[in-house]
Amino acid sequence: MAWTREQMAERAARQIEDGFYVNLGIGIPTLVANAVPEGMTVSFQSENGMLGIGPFPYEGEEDPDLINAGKQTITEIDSTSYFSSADAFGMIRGGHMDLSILGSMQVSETGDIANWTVPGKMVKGMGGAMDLVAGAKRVIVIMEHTEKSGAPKLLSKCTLPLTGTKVVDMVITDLGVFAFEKRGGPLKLVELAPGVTLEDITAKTEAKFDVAL
Amino acid sequence: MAWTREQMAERAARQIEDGFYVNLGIGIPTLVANAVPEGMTVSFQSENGMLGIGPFPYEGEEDPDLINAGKQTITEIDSTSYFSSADAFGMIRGGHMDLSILGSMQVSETGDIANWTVPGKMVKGMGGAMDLVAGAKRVIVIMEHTEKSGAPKLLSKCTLPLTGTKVVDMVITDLGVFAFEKRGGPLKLVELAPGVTLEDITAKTEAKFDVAL
Amino acid sequence: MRNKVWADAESALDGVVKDGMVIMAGGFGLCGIPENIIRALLKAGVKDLTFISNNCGVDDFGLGLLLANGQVKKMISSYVGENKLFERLYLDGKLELELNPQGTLAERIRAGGAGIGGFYTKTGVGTVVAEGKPTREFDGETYVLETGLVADLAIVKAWKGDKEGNLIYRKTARNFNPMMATAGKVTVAEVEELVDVGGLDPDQIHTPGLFVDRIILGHDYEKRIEKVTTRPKGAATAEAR
Amino acid sequence: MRNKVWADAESALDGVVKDGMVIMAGGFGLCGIPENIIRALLKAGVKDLTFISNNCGVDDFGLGLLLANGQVKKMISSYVGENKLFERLYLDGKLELELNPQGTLAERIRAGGAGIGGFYTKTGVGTVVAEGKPTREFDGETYVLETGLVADLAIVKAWKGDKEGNLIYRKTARNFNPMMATAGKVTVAEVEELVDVGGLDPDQIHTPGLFVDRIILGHDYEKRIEKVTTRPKGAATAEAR
Repeated sequence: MAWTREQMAERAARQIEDGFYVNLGIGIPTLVANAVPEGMTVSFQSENGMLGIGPFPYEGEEDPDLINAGKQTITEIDSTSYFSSADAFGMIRGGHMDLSILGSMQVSETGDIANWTVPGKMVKGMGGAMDLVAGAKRVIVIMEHTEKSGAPKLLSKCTLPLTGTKVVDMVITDLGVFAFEKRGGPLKLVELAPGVTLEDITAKTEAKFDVAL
Repeated sequence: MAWTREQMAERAARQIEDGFYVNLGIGIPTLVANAVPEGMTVSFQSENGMLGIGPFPYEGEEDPDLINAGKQTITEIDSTSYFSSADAFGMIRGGHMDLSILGSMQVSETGDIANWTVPGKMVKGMGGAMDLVAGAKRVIVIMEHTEKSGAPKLLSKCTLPLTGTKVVDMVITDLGVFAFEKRGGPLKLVELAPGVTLEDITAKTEAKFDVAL
Repeated sequence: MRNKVWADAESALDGVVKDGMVIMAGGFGLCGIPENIIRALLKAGVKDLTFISNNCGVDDFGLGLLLANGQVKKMISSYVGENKLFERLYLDGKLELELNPQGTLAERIRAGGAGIGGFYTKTGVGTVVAEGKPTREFDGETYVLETGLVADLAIVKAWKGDKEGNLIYRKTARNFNPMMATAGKVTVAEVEELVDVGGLDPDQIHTPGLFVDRIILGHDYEKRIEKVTTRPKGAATAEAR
Repeated sequence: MRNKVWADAESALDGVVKDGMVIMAGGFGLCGIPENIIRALLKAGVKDLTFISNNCGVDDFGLGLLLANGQVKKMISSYVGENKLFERLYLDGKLELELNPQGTLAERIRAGGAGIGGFYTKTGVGTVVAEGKPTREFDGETYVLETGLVADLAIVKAWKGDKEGNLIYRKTARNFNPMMATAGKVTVAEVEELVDVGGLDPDQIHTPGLFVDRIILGHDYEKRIEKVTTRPKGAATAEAR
């Protein structure tokens, strides 16, 4: 029984430590904010220029001058600070973010990540993804284990244009959790979703991995 | 009859245009602020992190958090803004200062300047001088025409360690005014102090110069 | 006497804009964009413009208006995915596009304004972004060289400004505006509130007036929101993003 | 729960300082220096320190106190001309000195904090500062490569701070403090006023709390002035500098 989106987000939230500064990508990673254990102080950054993100505003209280990197309306909290996008990426590039959690299309067994474009389809742009994977102290990817077609997304080598090389520390899919012993590999399977067998996950994974359940 | 320090400063002030942003070095350049013609809006920058410098404070009203680059107590004015030293030098290096007026020990006929150290004597450091000569749109030097020994300071080539190369636009001494047609030369004598003859100034100048009085 | 205040965006652009120029435009998505100046550019009708801007607005707002009017030749951006017209023009070969990582774009603009010719970043190493660019090792890690960016004109939006051009931004509407203000050969700013010199706290000015050549009091701000996300009154206060 | 507030400078340095470490110290001259933390370093007695600081205080104040106490091995500065003891130690070969142009020093620190491995500047080209360093042409002009600087510890002084470590500086006491706060592996801040989280305007924070690991409320500030320059009451209001 594979994990739901919420369960994947909860599993990622368990990697967050008290006091962490964290940047969350769009999609499933957004759900991680709701899964942070009570009693922890965790600050979320938005790379357009904000640290300390609050909940969505109440209906009718949206402020057009207050949006996150996904362009959604948000609110500020007591600890919030605002700064320029240059300063926001100085924070990211300078290694001051404890953790970046992103979605992805592909991850390789050496920790390469491809999550910004599919050639032949429209080029939307990489936004801040390349900066985040190059700069954050730890990078966790949350993604479905396979394409809708069933094609694996954890590959020996990414086939899509890369976002960064040897940057991923952990991959959480609906089927299990993989960790890189150190940046660049080797890749290890460290946890299976309930009801998922080693045979299941091996059949759906192209990347070579050690088993350390 | 050579110019006094105040007259040199006044001559330099005539190079300032309405609306200019100006950085003044210590020594004679400081006097330029008092010589700006009435009715002009001129803003002075201090490279420690301030734009819009007011007069010295009244006795007893000194603020230790408010000093200029010469570490003197000053005051703010209505248009003042404060910023970090990195931002202050971003302004300078980025070519946003219309004019930098500095003292110097030597200037060469190609516009090199040496004004920060004398080998064998104590090394004090260059402070912001190298940034200012490299970054300001125009660089004016105010200095005595010769050493106390009578040795010329306008030279064919500087003998002291350089602050910058091909950066000086104008040199104002107690004997006259020299301008560089463009950065790097040629050097032209454009004005004599009252009572100073071409023969006088030629005898006291090692640098080759054209005469354009 | 120095005078930087102009009556409106149209007059502030007078003598400044021309065909083929490179313009930096502040804003992230539709947040903190210079709405008045964009309208004036539309009216001025200048063509073959290159815009350096993180995004390109949406189909019917922001820089999307200039795109629809055929005034844009090239975009230097990090993300242009909110705009269907953009997609069509690009696929038809009618629009050039240079994509930069968002942090690299922000830093290139800062570098341009601060007289930094180029800088080394780890962002993009090993990707298409680094292709053809020099690399260098620092402390055993590979960095790629990116160059500073400047523009013929920078158009920025602030919250408050004074008549000297000192600017204060509000919340995340700050974004790219402060760096762009430093990197335009000419910088034109629009503000929601224009005060006399002395009306702003000198410790709290985000952009010193030196960077601003012309300033106008904007009007009729629409401040359109791209994605309204809310919670019902009385809902739990879970973090959102 | 994250707790960054420490009782005093001595306890805030506990477990953080050791012999031979590299420390960035904020301040310009004696303006905006972390007086309390400097006193605590004196008490801690750690030796062979390398300081990255624009100046080295004066003989009996600021970093000069640590110099007099034999704790300083090396200075990376732009100007050290206010200090006779410095001169004697340097000439006796008991002190190493690396001089940087002031703007290059400020930018190297910013680069270190912002993950920029190196940057190209025109400052110092053709001078002793550029000797042995790579150069590169941008738009026909020569630039020299300077590298980013980081430190084991950054000690900074702000005016107001909150318990999350958000900082606001006052007037020209800001100087090098904001960049240094970003470039220390550990950053300890002291403030004149410490408020609860929520007590500072989020738009007006100069240093986001993320950069500050430990914060203390300072006391007994002397705030010595190096050069008191005044005009008599009733004097003309000529510009000064």
